[in-house]
Amino acid sequence: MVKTFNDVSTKTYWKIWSLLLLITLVMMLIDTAALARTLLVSLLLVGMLAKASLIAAYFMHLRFEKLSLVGIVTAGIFFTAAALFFLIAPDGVWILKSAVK
Amino acid sequence: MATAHVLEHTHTAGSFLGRYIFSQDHKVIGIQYFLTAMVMALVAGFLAIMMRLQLAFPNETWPLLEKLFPLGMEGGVMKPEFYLSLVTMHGTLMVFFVISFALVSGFGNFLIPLQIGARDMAYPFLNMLSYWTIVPACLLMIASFFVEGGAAAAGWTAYPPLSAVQNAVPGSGWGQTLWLLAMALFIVSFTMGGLNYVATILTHRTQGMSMMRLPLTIWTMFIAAILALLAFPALTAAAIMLLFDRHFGTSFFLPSGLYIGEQVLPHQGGTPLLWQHLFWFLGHPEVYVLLLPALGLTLDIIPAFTRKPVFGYRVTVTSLLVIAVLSLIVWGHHMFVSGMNPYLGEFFSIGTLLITLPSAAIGLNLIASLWGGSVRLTTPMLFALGVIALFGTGGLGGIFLGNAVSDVYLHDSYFVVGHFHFMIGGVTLFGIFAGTYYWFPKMFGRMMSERLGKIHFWLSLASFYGMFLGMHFLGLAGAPRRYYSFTQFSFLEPVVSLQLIVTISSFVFAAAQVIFLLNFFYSLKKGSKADKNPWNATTLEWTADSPPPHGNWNGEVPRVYRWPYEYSLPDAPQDFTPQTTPPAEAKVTM
Amino acid sequence: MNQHSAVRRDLGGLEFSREQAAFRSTIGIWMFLTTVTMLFAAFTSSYIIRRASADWQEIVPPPILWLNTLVLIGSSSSLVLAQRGLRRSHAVSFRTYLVLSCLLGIGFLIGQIVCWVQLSRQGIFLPTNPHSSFFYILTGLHGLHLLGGVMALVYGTMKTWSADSVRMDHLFRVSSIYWHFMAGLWLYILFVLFVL
Amino acid sequence: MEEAQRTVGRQSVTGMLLALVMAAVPLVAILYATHTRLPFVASQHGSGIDSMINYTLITVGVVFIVAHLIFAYFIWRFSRQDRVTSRLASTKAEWRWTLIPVIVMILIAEGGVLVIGMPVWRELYGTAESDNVVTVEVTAEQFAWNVRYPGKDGIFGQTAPARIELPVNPLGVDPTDPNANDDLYLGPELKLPVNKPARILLRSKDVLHSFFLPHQRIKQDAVPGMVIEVRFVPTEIGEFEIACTELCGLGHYKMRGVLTVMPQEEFHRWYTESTDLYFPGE
Ligand code: HEA
Ligand code: HEA
Ligand code: CUA
Ligand SMILES: [Cu+2]
Repeated sequence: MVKTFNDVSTKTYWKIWSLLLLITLVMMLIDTAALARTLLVSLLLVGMLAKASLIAAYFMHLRFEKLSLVGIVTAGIFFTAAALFFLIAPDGVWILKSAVK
Repeated sequence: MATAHVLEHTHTAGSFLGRYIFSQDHKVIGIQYFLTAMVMALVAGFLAIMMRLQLAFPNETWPLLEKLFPLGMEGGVMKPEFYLSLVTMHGTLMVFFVISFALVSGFGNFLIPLQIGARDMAYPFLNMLSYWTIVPACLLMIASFFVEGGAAAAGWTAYPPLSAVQNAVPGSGWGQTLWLLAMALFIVSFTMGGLNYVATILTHRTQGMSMMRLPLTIWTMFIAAILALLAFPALTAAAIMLLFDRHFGTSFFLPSGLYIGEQVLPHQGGTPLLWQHLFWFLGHPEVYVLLLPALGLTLDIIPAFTRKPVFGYRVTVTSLLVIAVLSLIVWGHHMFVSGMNPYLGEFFSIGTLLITLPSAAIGLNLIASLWGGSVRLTTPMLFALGVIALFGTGGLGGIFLGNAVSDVYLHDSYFVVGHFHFMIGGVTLFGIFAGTYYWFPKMFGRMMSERLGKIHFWLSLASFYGMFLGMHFLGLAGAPRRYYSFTQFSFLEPVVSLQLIVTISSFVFAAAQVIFLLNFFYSLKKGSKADKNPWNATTLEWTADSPPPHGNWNGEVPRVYRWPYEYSLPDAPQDFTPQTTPPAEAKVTM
Repeated sequence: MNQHSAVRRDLGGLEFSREQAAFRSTIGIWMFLTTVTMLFAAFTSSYIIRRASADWQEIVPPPILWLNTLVLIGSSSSLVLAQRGLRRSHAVSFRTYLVLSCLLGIGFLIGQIVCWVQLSRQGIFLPTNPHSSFFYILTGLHGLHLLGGVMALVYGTMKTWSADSVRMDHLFRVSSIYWHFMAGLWLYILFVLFVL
Repeated sequence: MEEAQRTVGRQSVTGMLLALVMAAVPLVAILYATHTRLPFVASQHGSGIDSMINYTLITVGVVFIVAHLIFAYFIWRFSRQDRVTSRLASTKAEWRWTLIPVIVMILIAEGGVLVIGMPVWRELYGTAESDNVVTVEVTAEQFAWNVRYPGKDGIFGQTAPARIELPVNPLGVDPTDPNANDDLYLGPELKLPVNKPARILLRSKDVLHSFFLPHQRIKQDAVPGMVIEVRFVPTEIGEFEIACTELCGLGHYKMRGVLTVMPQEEFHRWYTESTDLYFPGE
């Protein structure tokens, strides 16, 4: 049986919300801590992703949308955005390498 | 219920203003777009003719033109910067304000609800808004010719620093700012249109109209709209950054140490290549946004005049989707020699040439659609056949360019100009003509003159080859594009004589378009009355009156029982079986 | 008008039995959010390229940003509660949370302006360095998008006293998707600007 | 209907005509082709580029001709029948036919670039270092080329745009830099020894330009803020033209330079004895 919107109690929302808050706080903490940058970035990335999917899943109640439609739309956006990003990024390095010294 | 509400709204005919000017009826909006495109075509075509005059007769004076452009044509002699404004505005207007308007916005708005069995678009108000957003955009573009410094002159690609620094070229002042603003308006409007197309096609299909029963026109409009939604924001971002670079001192595209106008500019650390990436991330999908609907119209027109289904409906839909996906990851083929990372060059080259596989499959389907048919060479059919030929030629030219190695030599040469005129100026323009002759009866309730139409076709076809086939060979000989004249280099001497052929052909082509316009407006008034289905076609729009009333169908929206290409069905009463024919009357194949 | 009754239709294997208009507005907002996503994806890619240059300087995020973030998340959460009130036909909680959500949204915008003022007091302006350019442009664009959302919310709030519940439901579906997306987008922007 | 869709008799004339035109298109193209020559090749990788172009010309040319002939035949043949003779192929058959264009395109498009193209691309952009190169700096500006050699020490004097002063210091070279003393400056004239790798450091002072050597099959954009390396080996002695192929403003069409390729000894003599110093005063 599919869960519908109304089955989620207020409690769940508060839980999610506090989880989000926690993640934000942790991120702020990490930001100030002197961690190695790569570690930091990857930690924060994980945090972001967790947060984004929580928001997407609950607040935007994607969970209750028709999943395949959402899948197609997000996959499409993701593919395009990733294409743009990953095909431009190598040029950043290259431009730096060939920059006028 | 909200939709019912919308319906009542479009049904109220209202005053003249509400019916023809601020109408929310998709048919009226479609025709408004179409007529706007026509006006812009006249402007952009006129600019092209002026360019051709200069290229063929570099030393002549044109006192008449001086009257029109006293600054650009001082003393009747064209200034180099004015030539560049002509090129820029010709390209921009043609791509965005002629072909996009007529093909995507014009035919799209007119045909989508009619062919899927809807009473209107999903958001009629948004639709009207989208039209009224491009009106100021058109005015801004035209006005830019008359501001200080003249119209934008950095090419339709607007590469910075040329487009970012006021002193770099005269058109880089107000002209470029207006260009950017007009493009921003265009993008806003196109986004509204795209939203509308996607939502309409997904939610407003009539009963029985499954996705695999959609006419190919609708498929191509659908894919084009999604492509536009995905690709256009990149130019929005780029335009915002360029405006900030131009007016607020940021440095997104401007590196340090630029020495322009005898002074060092204060900018730091930006890179012009970024603009190229963003522009072509839009620019390349954009050409398919224009190409696909042209192919869609063609694929719908051909079966009506071969009296048989198109060849390979499923293959075509698949190929269209593959083209759409690939077109998002090949933009770098415009940048092979731009100083981009050479590894990216290899990637983009291989990716670009992958697009030729689905494209060639569509090419084969187009040709094979004739096989075994009873070909009837009416004017729309002639133009549709023209589309096939031009698509083949232009596409095969693309193979030279998609190959990074040959593109080193051919980049920014007239070979490129020839290639893209075949595609973006040939396939699409011929597609528009085919569509116009075919759907004119539905739009206006009258037939266009076949005789004038045929003259229009033959003159256009012949002069088209005269103009743009020759350009490929100019390019092979090395002639660079955006040159004001070809007299400064001795290796270009063999090229000068070819320019004359091109120019003369362009006069013939322009004359042919005058015939078209005469035909159009004459038939509007005097054409023979058309009945509902003059071509004996099967798709839904032919079950509505010509022209269709508000709400498209009196009474109920028809129900669909079959795919749109049911021609010459054995045992059927006629050689065409409309999509609305129930299974009881003729067997359903798809 | 059979066409507009709730019809089952096949759409690439999907079945849609929900009311057509609701589906239509959901599609519309998702398509719009697609373009918004691509807009910010383009900025992100530009950011990556631009970051590689030698003149890159980090600006320090004014602390008020974190407060604003909390306010925005609060607004988002409050909207969820409002929506739940709507579903349960609980008019009082619906209105209260809705108004709260609007207020927090406006609060966020004001907070952003305060943040800009603080930055400019420090002598950090739009063209000061590439990081500040991106900061102003991204927060500015986000703010503009959010302003649109606030206006929709306020409009919706005013309408709660007059419109019928079916229309309300639509309006809220759409504007809440948009609103939550803006909250998510804000976190993404923060991430790009100060973490990446 | 009867009016619009002509009887077979009359329309087969139109069909014949269109078929003829379509069959004639490749003829016209061939005619053009026989009258067009690429400028002759004068560099090593240039023949690689030419063989790429020729491969494509021939293979694509065959597709072009065959497709047009088939197309013409179809128009002619099927505009003469008024009954449909073959209606719908099976979906399977349609997919099978698709193999033909796909295979053809894999062979001529992908195959061409992977087999013939990529080695040439690597030759052009590979970074294989060789000692025996002539290094030249070419700086583009609106609307001229500036050619500078590092001189006997092999090191360029430092440049900075803030020091640009016309006409004495067009590149902004630092006069106090000892490496600058022997820098040679030729304005728009590029001199290179034959059969010796040239390494060109391409720069731009203002906007985008593109360094086009038609005979050497070199085309490379000059991007402000970047130094882009261009490598090639000139193989013919003589004078050649340099053109600009990226829109750079109103003088774009006349941004001309000259490349002189000379025998190695002659180049060497010029290089060591030249008086074309960047700072002639010293
Ligand atoms: C509608 C527009 C359109 C279309 C569809 C295409 C299609 C293609 N284009 Fe084109 N292109 C442009 C518009 C278009 N282009 C424009 C406007 C520019 C210039 C922009 C500027 O710089 O100003 C450009 C520039 C351009 C470049 C950059 C050149 C340069 O600046 O150096 C390249 C390089 O790869 C390229 C490649 C291709 C390829 C591989 C295809 C492929 O998709 C083609 C695939 C098609 C086929 C392979 C044909 C298959 C058909 C058959 C086989 C049937 C044959 C039948 C008969 C002959 C009857 N194009
Ligand atoms: C959509 C595309 C389109 C079309 C149709 C055309 C049409 C023509 N183009 Fe265009 N051209 C471009 C797109 C197009 N062009 C682009 C993108 C560039 C690059 C710009 C740049 O470098 O920045 C370019 C550049 C370009 C150049 C290169 C300039 C240079 O590099 O120096 C030349 C040179 O001859 C040229 C010539 C012509 C000619 C003679 C026509 C003739 O065909 C024109 C004749 C047409 C008419 C007289 C009007 C046509 C139609 C009607 C009146 C009917 C309208 C009806 C409806 C719309 C329903 N064009
Ligand atoms: Cu320099 Cu064009
Ligand atoms: Cu392209």
